[in-house]
Formats: sequence, structure tokens, C-alpha cells
Amino acid sequence: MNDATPAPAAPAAPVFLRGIWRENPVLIHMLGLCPALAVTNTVANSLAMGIATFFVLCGSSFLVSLLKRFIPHEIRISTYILIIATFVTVADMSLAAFTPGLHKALGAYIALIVVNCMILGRQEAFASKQSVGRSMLDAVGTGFGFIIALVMMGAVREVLGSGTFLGFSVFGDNFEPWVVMVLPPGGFLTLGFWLLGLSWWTERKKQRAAAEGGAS
Amino acid sequence: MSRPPLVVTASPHLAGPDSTPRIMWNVVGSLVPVVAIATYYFGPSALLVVTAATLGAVIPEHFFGKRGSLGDGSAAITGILLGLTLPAGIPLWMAFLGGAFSIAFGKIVFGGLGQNPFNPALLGRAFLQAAFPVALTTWPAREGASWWSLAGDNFALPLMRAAPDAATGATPLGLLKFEGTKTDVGELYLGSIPGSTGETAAIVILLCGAYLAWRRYLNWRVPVGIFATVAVFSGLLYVTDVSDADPLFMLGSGGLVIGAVYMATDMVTSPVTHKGAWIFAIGIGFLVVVIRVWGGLAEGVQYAILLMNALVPFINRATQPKVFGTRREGTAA
Amino acid sequence: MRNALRFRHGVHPPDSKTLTESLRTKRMPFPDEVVLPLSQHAGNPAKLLVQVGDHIERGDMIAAADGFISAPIHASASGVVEEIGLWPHPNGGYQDAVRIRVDPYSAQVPRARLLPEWEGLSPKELVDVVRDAGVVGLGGAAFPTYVKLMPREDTDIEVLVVNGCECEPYLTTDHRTMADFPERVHLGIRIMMKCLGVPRALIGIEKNKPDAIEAIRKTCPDDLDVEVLPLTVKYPQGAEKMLIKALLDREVPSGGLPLDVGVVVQNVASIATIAEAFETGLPLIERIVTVTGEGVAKPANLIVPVGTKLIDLINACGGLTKKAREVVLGGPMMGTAVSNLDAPVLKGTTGVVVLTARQIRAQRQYPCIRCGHCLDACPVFLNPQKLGNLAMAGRHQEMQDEHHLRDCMLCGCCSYVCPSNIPLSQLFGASRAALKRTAAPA
Amino acid sequence: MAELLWILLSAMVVNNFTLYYFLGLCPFMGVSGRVGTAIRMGAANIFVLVITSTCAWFLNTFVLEHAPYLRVISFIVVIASLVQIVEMAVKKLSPVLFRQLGIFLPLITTNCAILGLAIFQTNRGYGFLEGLAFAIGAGLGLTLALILMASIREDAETADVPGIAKGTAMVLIVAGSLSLAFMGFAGLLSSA
Amino acid sequence: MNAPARPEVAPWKLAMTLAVAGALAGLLLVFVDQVTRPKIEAHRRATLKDAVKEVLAIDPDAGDGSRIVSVRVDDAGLELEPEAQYEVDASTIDRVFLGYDASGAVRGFAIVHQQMGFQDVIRLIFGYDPRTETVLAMRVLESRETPGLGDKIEKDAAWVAMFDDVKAPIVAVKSGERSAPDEVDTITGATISAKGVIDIVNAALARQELAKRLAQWLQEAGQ
Repeated sequence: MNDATPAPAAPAAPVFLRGIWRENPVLIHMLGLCPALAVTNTVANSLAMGIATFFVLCGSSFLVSLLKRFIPHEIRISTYILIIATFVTVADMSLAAFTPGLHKALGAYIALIVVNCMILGRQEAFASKQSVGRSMLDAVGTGFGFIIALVMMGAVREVLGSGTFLGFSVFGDNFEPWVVMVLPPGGFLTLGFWLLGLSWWTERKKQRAAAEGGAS
Repeated sequence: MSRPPLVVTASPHLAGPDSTPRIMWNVVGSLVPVVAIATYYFGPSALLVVTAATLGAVIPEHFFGKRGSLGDGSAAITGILLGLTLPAGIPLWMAFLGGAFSIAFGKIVFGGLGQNPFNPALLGRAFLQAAFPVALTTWPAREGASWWSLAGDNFALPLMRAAPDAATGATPLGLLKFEGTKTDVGELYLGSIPGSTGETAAIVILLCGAYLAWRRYLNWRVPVGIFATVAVFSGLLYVTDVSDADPLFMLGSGGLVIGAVYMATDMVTSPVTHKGAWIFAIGIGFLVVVIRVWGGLAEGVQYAILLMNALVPFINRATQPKVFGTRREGTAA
Repeated sequence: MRNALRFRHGVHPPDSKTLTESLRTKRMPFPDEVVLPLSQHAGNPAKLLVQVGDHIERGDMIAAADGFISAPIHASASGVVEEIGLWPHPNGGYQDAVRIRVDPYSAQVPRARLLPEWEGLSPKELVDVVRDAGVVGLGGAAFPTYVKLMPREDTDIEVLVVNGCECEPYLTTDHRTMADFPERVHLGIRIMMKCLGVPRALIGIEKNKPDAIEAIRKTCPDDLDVEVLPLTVKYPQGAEKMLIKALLDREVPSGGLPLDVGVVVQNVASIATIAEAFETGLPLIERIVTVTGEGVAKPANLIVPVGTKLIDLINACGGLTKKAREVVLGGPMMGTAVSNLDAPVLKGTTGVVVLTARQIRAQRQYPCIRCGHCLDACPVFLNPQKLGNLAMAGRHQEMQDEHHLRDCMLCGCCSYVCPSNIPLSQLFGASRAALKRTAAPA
Repeated sequence: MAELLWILLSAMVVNNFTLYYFLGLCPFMGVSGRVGTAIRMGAANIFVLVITSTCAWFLNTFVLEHAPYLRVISFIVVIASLVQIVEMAVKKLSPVLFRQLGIFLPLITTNCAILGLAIFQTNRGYGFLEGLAFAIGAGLGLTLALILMASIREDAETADVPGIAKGTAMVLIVAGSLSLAFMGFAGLLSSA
Repeated sequence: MNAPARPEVAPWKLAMTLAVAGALAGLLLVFVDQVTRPKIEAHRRATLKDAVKEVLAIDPDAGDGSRIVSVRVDDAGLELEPEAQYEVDASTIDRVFLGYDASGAVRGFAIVHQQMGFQDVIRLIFGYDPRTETVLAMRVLESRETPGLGDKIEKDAAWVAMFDDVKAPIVAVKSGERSAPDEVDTITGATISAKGVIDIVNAALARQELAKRLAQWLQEAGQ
């Protein structure tokens, strides 16, 4: 994917980096919350969901930007959904065939990638207007951002909820797991906690900058 | 003639007798006998658990709460109440964690005193129950043990599991639900039954509540409404043979008394109107019976109150008082 | 059916009336100077008639009514107009006032004048006498009284309600008026009934004034259909709407007037003043003022020339004590605090209450804990809790549109009971002012 | 009948669609600022969910039996088009109703609750009536969650919420608390 | 792309594009389905087979002579199938599995059944010997019980082991009070889930008198 050449007009790095952190789909734009909350009770599930979504996002971005000339404006949304749904089905079947355990853990939420607003959003906002290369960069960046957010969620929830990270024990055998973290309330609370933490951090950074600006 | 310095304030120039810290500290004071009786029944463990929960509540309030908000006493109430809803044998670190969660996620996040939609103590307890279901439903049995012995593994290392306690009992509600045996009603009201530290000795709690109601520090409509609803509804189910629990048993068992007197009446999270208070109370009573009879859990008071807490803003909206002079339109003039 | 004589909600502040309630009213010696602001009543300020240097006699009109809702102002002492200009006004600011240096050697006898014989006058003529005497409501609002005496033709008034509640703590002016001058009250009632053409009158007096009830009952002429009704002691019993509710169990519709339920309400002190105008021929130039509170050395009920400076009044009562912290004009519930004691007594000044540091609401404000006490206190069934939140969020329009801000009487019950010390009624007053400001340009 | 009641209650409170399955989060976060809006949104949701359930049953029974791999595609396409048609019909037939609910309809189609319902219903092998009960329960559950959230948020508007908690973080914590409270319904009717 | 003057596109063209896209998508999916379906189904069968092997404690693939056959169950009766089919409808129990041990003797039946538990449906498999009316072993196949509490029905090995050689129908007793061979403890704090599992086993055996029919069928087959 790295050999996709960016359009020379604009630098490629921002396109790629934007989605990873500064405009993280989950943490900043609150997109794709359903999977971010539902299947992130372990890091492995988070990764699997992240990768499946990544695959669907890249695939559909590629196709959409490739075919943008042929897609009439009036039916573009339907076409995007058709394309996304196809990739989702492929991902669903592949996971079922090759990693049945993960498929069982993710359950219906794989199919729900279709209605992940993040994917449709990238098609409408970016892939339908940009070159294949830049669309791919954007998709890869956003997809990575999504994976990062999911893993952040999964890490907190698995470490506290099961005392493990990726299945490896963190606290030893005597750890009392916080079961609530792998339950639905844990999902809401963990994301809430991350958002609190992030905005506290941004706030502090802003204050520091202001203080320095004022001092100099 | 020297004139004393004069101030100018807005009317009214007199202040009423109540003040928020006075209300809060009165509630704290009224909890002292409850803690004492809990300690009497459950030994030093009860006091330890209450202390740990209170510290857990007070410390974050001190560091993250609004400046000086510790003095209003509300964090202390949250901590003590949380401690009273926990089994005496749980590790202290859990009680501390629960207190911290109560205050941090139940209160400070919403802007501190007066702004929280849910009763923080119950939210903390619901969190603990969801996080450590086993520890929260392990009730130490006290028969035969000396008063001084700890009720469970209070001193388990932080984050670590408690050593399994050999002598555990089941609450009267648990016995009824899962074993089909009924506890004697007399024991429920006076005494030493397995349960949370503050679940026993309903009479003491009722007396303390009566004191607060007399001082107008709690709305008597709420506990009365809850008790009445539970009595009527469970009585109905009892005579129709849907449930085995007679109203007296329903009223005396579990956290109903402490919940109805201390948790549901939390001013911040109960409706402001009298009509709303009745609706709120009836809703709690109804949900308590529903959860106890048809639910999967033996006890439902905390959830019933939390659920009705969530409805409070809606109830407040729906029960706005009718403004003077708008009530009898048509007959007037 | 009539319930117990009370309204719902309200508060029970300690009434603190024992300081002055048993003291007969005394006349205060004339001060060195009197200050008469041109705006002492609801409505337009009066129009000035005198110039600096003019010598005037007690009772002379120095400013004439300007427009329909306004009242003339008369000199309350003989002397020389020394200054006409801005002077501290009890409402806090400075306003145009006439300062008269009192002639120390004057006998303070008013000019000889014809006493109007009320029995021979038509209602219209009676009203003219009241208007020319500059009588305004003495209960505090200072609404020109003659306006109330000439209701619109199409209204059907069944009963005159005389307000002798005096529900504000500390104040005992109405109390003393009734106890000391009961005949005068009855004469005033007669005159008012004649003006209004009402056959029946009710006097509502709170139960904590048994001697007043007794005096009024005893002196009541047989030919007058007047009933004295003792009322529950409760604030704000003296608010018109509450009084009508308690006496007649009628609710004045939201946004309406007592007239809408066939009632005219008049304060007992104002009624006595009406009678006085016919008895003595003098306009409203003096009134009874309660000077009281733990911050005053010798509390008293004094007959005071309007325009007396507060400092003179207080000194006449032995001055402020060391504990004095706040001087309130009117009752402590709805009165206004003054810092400048050069401000004068107005026609509507019922009392001067000096509070001590321990009494005043200067404690720390806490967040609202939604205790709902304000809802239980509000006599007009508003939701001060919600209103307070909206006011602090600056959502004034919403307060008016959805939460009946207009019905608030600013009685202060909500602030009084609030355990968190939230100045609710002040917030509501500010919201109303803000709304008025935004509405004015449009 | 008891089974249907259980399905309905389960989707509504025990395993509330929003608070347990995280379905319908977009409107939950976005449209839950005002109680009035929340009620309308909820009503529109119930409506679309019932249509969806019917569609899904129809597709499952007559089409997908033979081509399960078309499940996701056919659900999304058929449901989206049907809602579009209904939206146009409502606009024509009752402009009032359209003003009340119509604007929410297209929003709902891309809401995971809709596809989620279809897929859950299929996975659990619900028949027509069961599906209907499921849809109504899910819709009521969404509405309940929306109303609770909206009324709490309306109150919080005048609260002095700390800067860093303003907005989504507080909504999430309220949602987590609601989710905790709803755990009280766990096992409802399952022991009877 | 977003030029203001967008040329009008004929509706048939739109429909055509969608149709083509749909057809292409369909084709792709058919292809992927062809590739993955055998794998998915094989996996499903293998999972079921493993569970059968586990609860009957035999391993036909080890070549020790043990074998598993499937028996079709319907209203008419039980019918041995020529080849073992690892497909089962757990709610109606349309198929059971009969295992023979290495010596050729009947080991017992494996029965899959599902019912409501605490949170959701619990699906389990258990081995059963109709001659001695004994449950051989039990495994939970699928459950969504509360982690940490209800999921002990799956994860608590000691508890699962209580189903080894227990007399049917099973009686649920309070935790730690097992005294008879037909008793199984419940789990403290997860009584409903534990009872649910016991109920499912009993219900499976009682369903259309399955236990009796199995015993009869075995007898008729002369074993």
C-alpha cells in the first residue's frame, strides 16, 4: 500500500496522519461508536474488529475512488453502501472460515461494519473526490486511527476486566478482575474515561502554551 | 458618633434556619447510630468498611472537587452510605474504590454537589456489584465467631482477590429466591441476619429517618410511598400466590429500609415536587417488587432507585406546579 | 365553602414584633431639615412648584401630580427651600429632591383650611380630595390611592378588603394604626366604600395582633357592614392575592388584578390616611414608621414627617448599636437595604429595620441541592428551583415563556428558605430587568 | 404469548438495544438534547424497526434461505429503499406526521439499530410474530434510553459541568450509569 | 466533481449502474461464498464432533475401534443414519449421537439442547447412558451468561465435573451440599445460571420422553 504515490500538489503526510490521531474517527469525531463499545472487551477482539474494519475501509475507498467517474451522483450513496456491504460480507465469511473463534466473539457486529458511519463518511468526504493514491492514504490513516482507538479501549477493558493483556496475565493469578469492564457499562465508562483524560490533556497543553506565550 | 460599617444585600434580608452544610451534617449525624448498630452486629469489619468507603469518597472530593466542597459534608454522606450497603467481609480496597468511583464518576463529573443525576453511593455500589459480583454477594456468617474477629478478608491486597471465607451465609432474600426458605420476620426487624452492614436493624434506621423527616431534611413522602407500594403490591402477589414473600418480609428484608430512608430521599436525585415524589416512590416500590419477584437478582432496591433517579428529570418536567391563578380557569372572575 | 383562613405555601420567619408592637406611637420632634424627593410613588415623578429660597408652610404643595398615575407632594415642615437637586434616594441612587431647612422657631402649624365634609361630597369629589392630599399606598409600593378609588365602570366590585396583615417581620405600623386609631380606620373604610359603592368590607388581620383585632372590633359602628377576620400568621399573608385567597378563597387569575375577582384591596394605614385627610384637612405629610431591630438602641413607633433623613430618625431612637450591620427600609423580607443614611423617609416607608451581622444573609452560597423547599414556599406555585437554574444560565426568555416568571411577586420566600443561600428572588428580579431591557428597543 | 412478552421485555429493558448492545448510538448521542425531539425520534425508530422486522422476516423466509451470503447486502438495500418509500408516502399523505417524524427517517436508516435488529432476528431464528415483538421491544427500549438521556441532558445544561467533562464524555458517563442501572433487570422473567 | 452544472443523468442509466454494481457484488460474493462455505461448515461439524467425543469420552479418530453414529429423532421414532451427520437443531433435538467404545460396547448418547438461561439462551451438550439413566458428562457450547458469575457454568471445571456420572433427572441443591448421586450443586451468586444448566439437561431427557425412547430403542436394537 505504501507504493501508492500521493498527488504532488499537496503533501501526503497530513492526509495520512490526520486520521490517526488529530482527527481520530472514534476519539474525536465519535464515529463508529457501536463497534468501539461493543466488541472491545479484549484486545484481541478489538484488533480483529479494527482489522476487519480497516480492510473494508481500504477496499471500499480503493474501489470508490477508482470508480468515481462511473458512479452517478444521484445514486452514489446506494453504490457506496453496496460496495461496503460486499466487502463486509467478504470479511464476515473470511473470518468465519479462517478464525472461527474470533468470528464467534465478534458476532453480529461484523455485519454492522456496514453502518459504521466512519466508512461511509470517508467515501463521501474523501474517496469520491480524490485520487486513488490519496484515498488509500486517507483510508489507511483513518483505519489505523480506528484500530488505535479500539485497542486503547480494549487494553483498558481487558487489563482491568480480565487482568490480562492479549491473553497474558498482567497482575498474577490472584488478581480480582473488574468484571464490569467487560460488560456494557464498562464500555461506556471506559470511553468516557478516555475522553475525559484526552480533554484534560489537551486542556493542560493549551494552558501550558498560553502560559509560555504569556511569559515570553 | 462612629457608625458601624453597614452592608447592603438583596432582599430578603433574613435567612431561613436551614443551610446546606447543616442538612448534610445532620444526615451524617443521623447515620452514626446506624454505623454503630452495624458495628455491633458485624464486628470491627463493618466500621472498617464504612471508613474505607468514606475515605474513598472524601479523598477525590478533596483533590478534584470544587474548592472547599468537602465542608458541605455531602461526600462524607456518600461514603458512609456506600459503606453501609456493602457486605462486612469485602476487601477494604474495594470499598475504597467504590467510594472513589461514586464521587468521581457519580458526582464530580457532573459538576459536584447538586448536579448529579444519580445517587452517587448507589452508583458506586452498582459499579462494585457489576465489577466484583462474588465479593459483593458473599455474606459472612457471624454465628459462633467472636465479636473481634474480622468478618471476611478485609485486608486483601489492593486489586487482589479475597481469600475465600469458609463461613458464609445467604441473605433472607437470597434464601427465599434460590432455596425457597423463608427467614423469620422477627429476625428481619431486630437483627442479626447476613446482609450488608446497613441492612440489619430496620428499626434504628427508621428512627433516624423519622428524626430527619421531622427536621424536614428528608421528604417523608418518599419512604412512605415506597413502603406502601411494596406492601400493597407484594401483598397482592402474596395473596394471589404469585410470590411466597409476604409484605412484612418484603419490607424488612434486604436494603429496602436503608434504601427508602436514606438513598431514595437524597434531595439531589429525587423529584422537587410532592406529586413527583409520590410518583418516584411508587415507581421505586414497584420496581423493587418486580425485580425481587421476577428478576434474576435477589435484591433490587439499588437498581430500582437508580432507574427512578434516571427518570427524575422527566418526572420533574411532568409535575410542574400549577401556577397560582391558573388552576380554576373559568370559575374565577 | 370557606377553608381555614389561610393560603397555601408561604413561610414562617420569626416575626420579631415584640420589640415595638406594644409601644404606643409617639410624635418625633421636627428635624433640622427634611428632604422630599419628587419620586415617592409608583408612576411619574411629581412636577416641581417651588424655587430655592421660597418660604413654605407645613402642608403646602411643593410639587404637583404629573399624569394619571402620579401624586402631588407637600411640605412636611415649615421652612425655606434650601436646595433643589440630586439627593440620596432610599432605592440606592440619587434623585431630584427638595431640601427644606426647617424653621426652628416655627410652630409648624399648617395654614388654616376648610375641612371637607365627607358626608356631603359625591364619590367623584371624595376622590379629588384624596388625590390632592397626595395619598399613596402606605404598605410599601406607594401606588397612588385615588386610582384605586375610581375603578373602571364595567367592573363589578363586591367587597372591599382591608389589609391589616402586616406579615413582614418586625414592622408594627399597621398594628399600631389599628390599635391606636381604630375610629380613623373605620372612617376611612366608610369613605372608601362610598367611593367604590361597595356594601361590604372585610378586614384581614393576622392572629398575632389580638389587641388590634379587639380594638377594631370594639369600635366598629353598627351601621357598617365590616367583618374582622383573624388570619394565620404566615408570610406573605399581606400580598393582595394571598389575602384574597385566604379571606374569600378566590384566586386572582395569573396576570390579573383583584378587580377580576370583584375585590379592591387597601392597606389599613392608607385607609387611615384617607380618613386623616378629611379629619384634619392635611395632605399626606407624615406617617407612622417602625424603627426597630436589634441594631437600634431604642426601638419605637414614631409619627415622622415625610422627608426626615434616616440618620435623624435613627438618632431619635437612640442611634445604632455596635452590632448594627444593615439598615433596611421596609420589612426585612422585601425591603431594600440602604447604605447612605442621609436618604429620607418616603411616603411608602413602613419601617426602618436595623439588622445585626448574625441575622443577615451574607453567608456562603452553595449549589442547589434540589431540596424543593422553594417550591413548598412559593405562594404563587412557581418552580423557583428551575427558574433559578435558568436565571443563572441567562435563559431569561425561557423563564418568562415557560415558567411564569411574570407571576413572581418577588416576595423572597424562596430565597428565605433556600438552604444553599441562593438569592433566588434577586435573580428573578434581575431576569425581569434583563427582559425589560431586551424588550424595550423593540 | 409469554415468550413474546419475554422477547419484548428483553429487547426493551433486560438487554436494552442501546445500553446493552450499543445499537442506535448515533441518535443516542446526537439527538438526545431535547425531550421532545427524543420522543419523536423514538417514535420514528419504532416505526422503522417494525418495517425492518417485517422485511427481514420476508427476506429470510423467501430469499436468503437460498443465498445466505446476500444477507447483509439485501437487508441494507431493501430496508433503506423501503424506508425511503415510506418517507415519501408519509410526506404525501400526512404532512403533519412528516414534520413530526419524517426528518428523522433517513437518519434512522443508517443507524445500526436497524441492521442490528435484522441480523439479531435472523441469528436467533425469530418467526414473524417473535420478530415483531422484538422490533417493538427494541424500539421502546431505544425510545426509553433516548428520553432518559435527553431529560438528564436538559437538566445538565444548567449544571456547572467541569470543562473537560462537557459534551460527549458526560453523555458517555451518563450512558454507563444508565447501563449499570439497567443491569437490575438482568435475568428478568428468566427464573419464572 | 462538484461542478454546479451537473448533467442530468437518465434514470435508466442510474438503474443500469446500480444493477451492474449489484450484479458484480453478487458475483463476487458467490465466489467468496464458494471458497469459504465448505470451510465454515467443516468447522461447524468439527466443533460439534469434538464436543460429542468429549462428552462420550471416546475418540473414533484415534483408530482404537470406538465409533460414533448419528441417530435421527422425530415423532415417528429413532432411526440410525448410514453415515454420522454432525448437524443438529438444538431446540427440537432432531438428532442424537450414539457412541461405542473401543470394545464395541455402547458408551451412551450425546444430546444437544438449548434453553433460556439467565441472560440469554444456553446451548449445551451432554452424554447420557439410558441403561443406567446416568449423565456421563456435560459441556456448555454457547452461553452469554454474566462474566465472572454466570459463566462459571462454562469455566468452573470443578462444577462442570459434577455432571460426570450423575443420575438423571438431576436435582439441584445448595452449593456444597451434594450428598446423593442424583444431585448437583448450584453456584453461589449464579444460582439461576447453574439451575438453568441442570434444567436444560432434565428438559432434554424429558422432551417427548426422549430418555425412555432412547432406552427402548437401545433395547430393541439388542444392546
